Amino acid sequence: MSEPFEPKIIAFVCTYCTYAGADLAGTSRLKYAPNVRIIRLPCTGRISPMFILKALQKGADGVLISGCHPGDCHFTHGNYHARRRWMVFRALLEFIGIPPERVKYSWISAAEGVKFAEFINKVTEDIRKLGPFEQYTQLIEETEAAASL
Amino acid sequence: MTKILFSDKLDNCVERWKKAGFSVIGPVQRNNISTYAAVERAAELDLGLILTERSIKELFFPQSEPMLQYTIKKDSIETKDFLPPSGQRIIFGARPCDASGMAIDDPLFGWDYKDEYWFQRRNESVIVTIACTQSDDFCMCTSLKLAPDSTKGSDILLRPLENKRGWLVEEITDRGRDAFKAIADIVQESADTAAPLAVVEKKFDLDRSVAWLQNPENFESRFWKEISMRCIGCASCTFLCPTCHCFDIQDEGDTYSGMRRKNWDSCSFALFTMHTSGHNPRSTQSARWRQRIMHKFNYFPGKFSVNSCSGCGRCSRQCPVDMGITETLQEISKLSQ
Amino acid sequence: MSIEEQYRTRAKELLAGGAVKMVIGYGKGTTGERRRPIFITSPDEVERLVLDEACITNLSGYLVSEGLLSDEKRVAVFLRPEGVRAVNILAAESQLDSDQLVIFGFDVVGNEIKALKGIHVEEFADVIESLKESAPGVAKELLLEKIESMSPQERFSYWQGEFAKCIKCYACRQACPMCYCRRCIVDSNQPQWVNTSSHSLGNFEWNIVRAFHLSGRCVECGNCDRACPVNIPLRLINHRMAEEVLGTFDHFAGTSKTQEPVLASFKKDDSETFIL
Amino acid sequence: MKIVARHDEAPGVRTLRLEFQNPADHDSFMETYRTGMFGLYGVYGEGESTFCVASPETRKEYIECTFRQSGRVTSALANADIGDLITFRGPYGNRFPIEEFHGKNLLFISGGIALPPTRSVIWSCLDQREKFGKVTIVYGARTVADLVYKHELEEWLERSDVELVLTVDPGGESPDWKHRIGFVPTVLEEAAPSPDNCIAVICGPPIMIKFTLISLKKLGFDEANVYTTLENRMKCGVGKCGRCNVGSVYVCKEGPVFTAAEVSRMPASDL
Repeated sequence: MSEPFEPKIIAFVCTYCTYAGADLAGTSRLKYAPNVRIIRLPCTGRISPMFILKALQKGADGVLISGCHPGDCHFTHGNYHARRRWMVFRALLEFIGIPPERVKYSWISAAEGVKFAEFINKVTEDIRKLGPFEQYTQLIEETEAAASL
Repeated sequence: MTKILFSDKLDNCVERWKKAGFSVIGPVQRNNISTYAAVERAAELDLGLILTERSIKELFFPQSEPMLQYTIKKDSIETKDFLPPSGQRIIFGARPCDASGMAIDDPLFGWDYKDEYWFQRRNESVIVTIACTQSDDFCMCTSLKLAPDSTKGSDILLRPLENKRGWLVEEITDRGRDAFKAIADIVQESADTAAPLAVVEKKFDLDRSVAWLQNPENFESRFWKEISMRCIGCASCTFLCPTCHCFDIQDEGDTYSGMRRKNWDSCSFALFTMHTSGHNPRSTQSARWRQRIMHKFNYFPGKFSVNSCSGCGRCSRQCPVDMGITETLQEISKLSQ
Repeated sequence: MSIEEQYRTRAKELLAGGAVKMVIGYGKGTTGERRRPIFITSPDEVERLVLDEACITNLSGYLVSEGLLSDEKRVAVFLRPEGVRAVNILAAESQLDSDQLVIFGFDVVGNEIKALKGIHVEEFADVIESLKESAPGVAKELLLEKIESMSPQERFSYWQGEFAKCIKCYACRQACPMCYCRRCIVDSNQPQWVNTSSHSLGNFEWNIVRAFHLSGRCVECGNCDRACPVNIPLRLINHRMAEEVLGTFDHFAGTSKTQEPVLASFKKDDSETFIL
Repeated sequence: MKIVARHDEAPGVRTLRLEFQNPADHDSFMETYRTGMFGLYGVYGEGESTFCVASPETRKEYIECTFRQSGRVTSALANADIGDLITFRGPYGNRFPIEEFHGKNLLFISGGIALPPTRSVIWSCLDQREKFGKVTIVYGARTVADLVYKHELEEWLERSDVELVLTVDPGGESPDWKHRIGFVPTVLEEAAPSPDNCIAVICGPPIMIKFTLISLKKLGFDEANVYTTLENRMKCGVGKCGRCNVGSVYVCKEGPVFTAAEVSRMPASDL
């Protein structure tokens, strides 16, 4: 019997809103899926698409990105820049064949502990349904394989 | 009467070789590129190509070779060495330029430290070469004192028949002879004659060019700047070249586990020679192109008595800006007149 | 007088009068169909210039060669509309001063060579504007349509197969006028974001990264696609991304030398339908 | 290899003392190692870097390397702690022909982070001091802080059988700096050591080597009596990876130690 699939999800969040939101979820004793590893960054503007690629490279089944609502950025417009970048990067990933369900974006403020918990639960459930990201895992495994010829 | 291998029997040969424990590799068209790859049936082979776009080199020296895997434990480091997969293989349908390219690199991988990756693959491969009956504007084997039917590096040389029904078999090495024992009853005696070889025009005077390169004064010639002005500094010439052998050693992984790999590298990259201090001995593209030409026709023959070029012409054929060894040596031939 | 003749005469005048120090144009190549970039510095050499429908390489990348424009002298260059767009982007990204350029504009329509009027980038604004307007209507390549109709898994497999051929020669990067970084992201190793090895994963990552860095900047000159020695259809990715920025942000790369780079600017009401 | 000790020499410059884990490796290394040879030091996951072995052939208990933290590998090496394991390949390359120096005066000239290779020769000679004539060391760095092996410099200053000339580049001196101020070639010319029966060993950045060679020529040194080591970027160390060559000379196999006469036969623009 194989163990049930538990997705490994990496979340890149901004420290001012979503991380505080996660804190609120915690202090409000809301339960949410333990599959997510949170990486805190100063701002969503700091979240380079490289991070998403790195997460996938290291075997993540899904990636979450979250920050302040538009207009609420601590640095006034970091999230506006991020939004454009995600828009483009998302289209690229989709065109390359990375299912959009695997990389999710959201706005979660410091007051939205409930939304945070729900978001995590939903995404975890979605990815659990999708199963492991086998196509990418194959690529990763190949890097540790012996030469074929 | 001579030994003939008829092409309609090729499938039997492939089957026989596979039964004898060989894997069969040959030129194929896959995914919109012509390359050498393992095949199951003769029909997969594309023997009508003048030359595959990718060279035979990657069968002996892959673009990324795993060397070792490490796992870092609390008090120790475990490593696992990688070697190429073992097993005899027949490379059927190589071109003479590709086959000689492999022979050219043997002394390099063999001097001082003997490169296991290279020699294991070399020792387990039988190269069955087919002489060329067609060529294109970029072929230049004759300029390198080789020919469309050179046997250098080949274990068997096949000459296409005039009637196109097969090939005349010339056994070159014992290894080739052994491999052909498995198909001894398929090879027939016949009076068919070989088709005329491709006519490859001589494009430059090699001796004169080499003499020019050997003259230390010409190292600083303005020629290098002029000829390489349009070079964009990519590595497509070096990576497709059957004899270019430069590599990099890279670690990939983290503080727990990972791989150490040997990857192709190229003298056309600025970072190739860059010191940590920022000083770069070959800081301009012209210095890098000079290094490539000098290495192939001056330094390499100085050490191993053979030019590091087999005249396949891939460098010129695919160059995005229409440069290449042919043009450079042609110009040098002119300069030294 | 043919356009080729006109341009040779103009090049001769410019060089003889010292108005430009160099003309970057096309010359004969190894074979009849090939043209190669040439660099003319003396008025006696202008006869080597060739201009015909085989002149397709975008030469604007040479303008950012180290030291070329640093002496503030002027350089003349043969450019198709894509080349002019590339120069606009380079100017917008402060890589060159477009006032130092004298443009020999031309376009290839079918098998015909057409001269484009103008010397400075600004004078080509109308040509570029009309390109932008016609862009959404341009018929899609069959292969692109095929890819778009695939499922994500199929698309992944398709691109994985294509990228598996990559040998990391970086011809795409080197041939691209937009890839001017002194140190490319793959050459930066602290941290090493993208694997330098040319295994499937490394190839996959490299091609994604390059496509992303060209999003909203690519002018679709086709240099990378032609340069690729292993025939990866890079044009498709770049076209898809150009389509995306045009559709989403109404951004057509390289319309003027003051155009804001699409990923370095924003509007408060940018679309965000995908954000939960 | 295991790091048994480490020492900070200057800002960003660190010395590691290394011991082989396997005694057989130790023995075979010591058997082949001669002053001047180099090795490839590495950290798994980061890669390998080439530098000289900074300890002399006369000391057989351990090896030392000194490096400036500047890239990926050197940063990882700098972060490694005592007891950590690092990888090592070597020794590779050729050596300083120290027996040929017997009975001669020695002049060592070095700049900045290039003292480690010189130091290996210096100790090889000082450990058998009686075999050599006068020993002069000219060493300079950009600033006082950048001088490496400060404790050894002090030892050499105190020794009566060694003449040490220290200098820092103009502007790099500290208020209490008692030694010279000026670039190495200039200071060398002022010190004017006699070329008679003298071997010179120089090591430094390419630009320093270039001007020091000119100064030595002025002082009357014969190129055949001047030794230097070329430290090019290397990956394999065994003559295959194709990057370290200067002209037709493969530095990893035919070097890294060359006489100035050999260097002058190499194409200058490839150095």
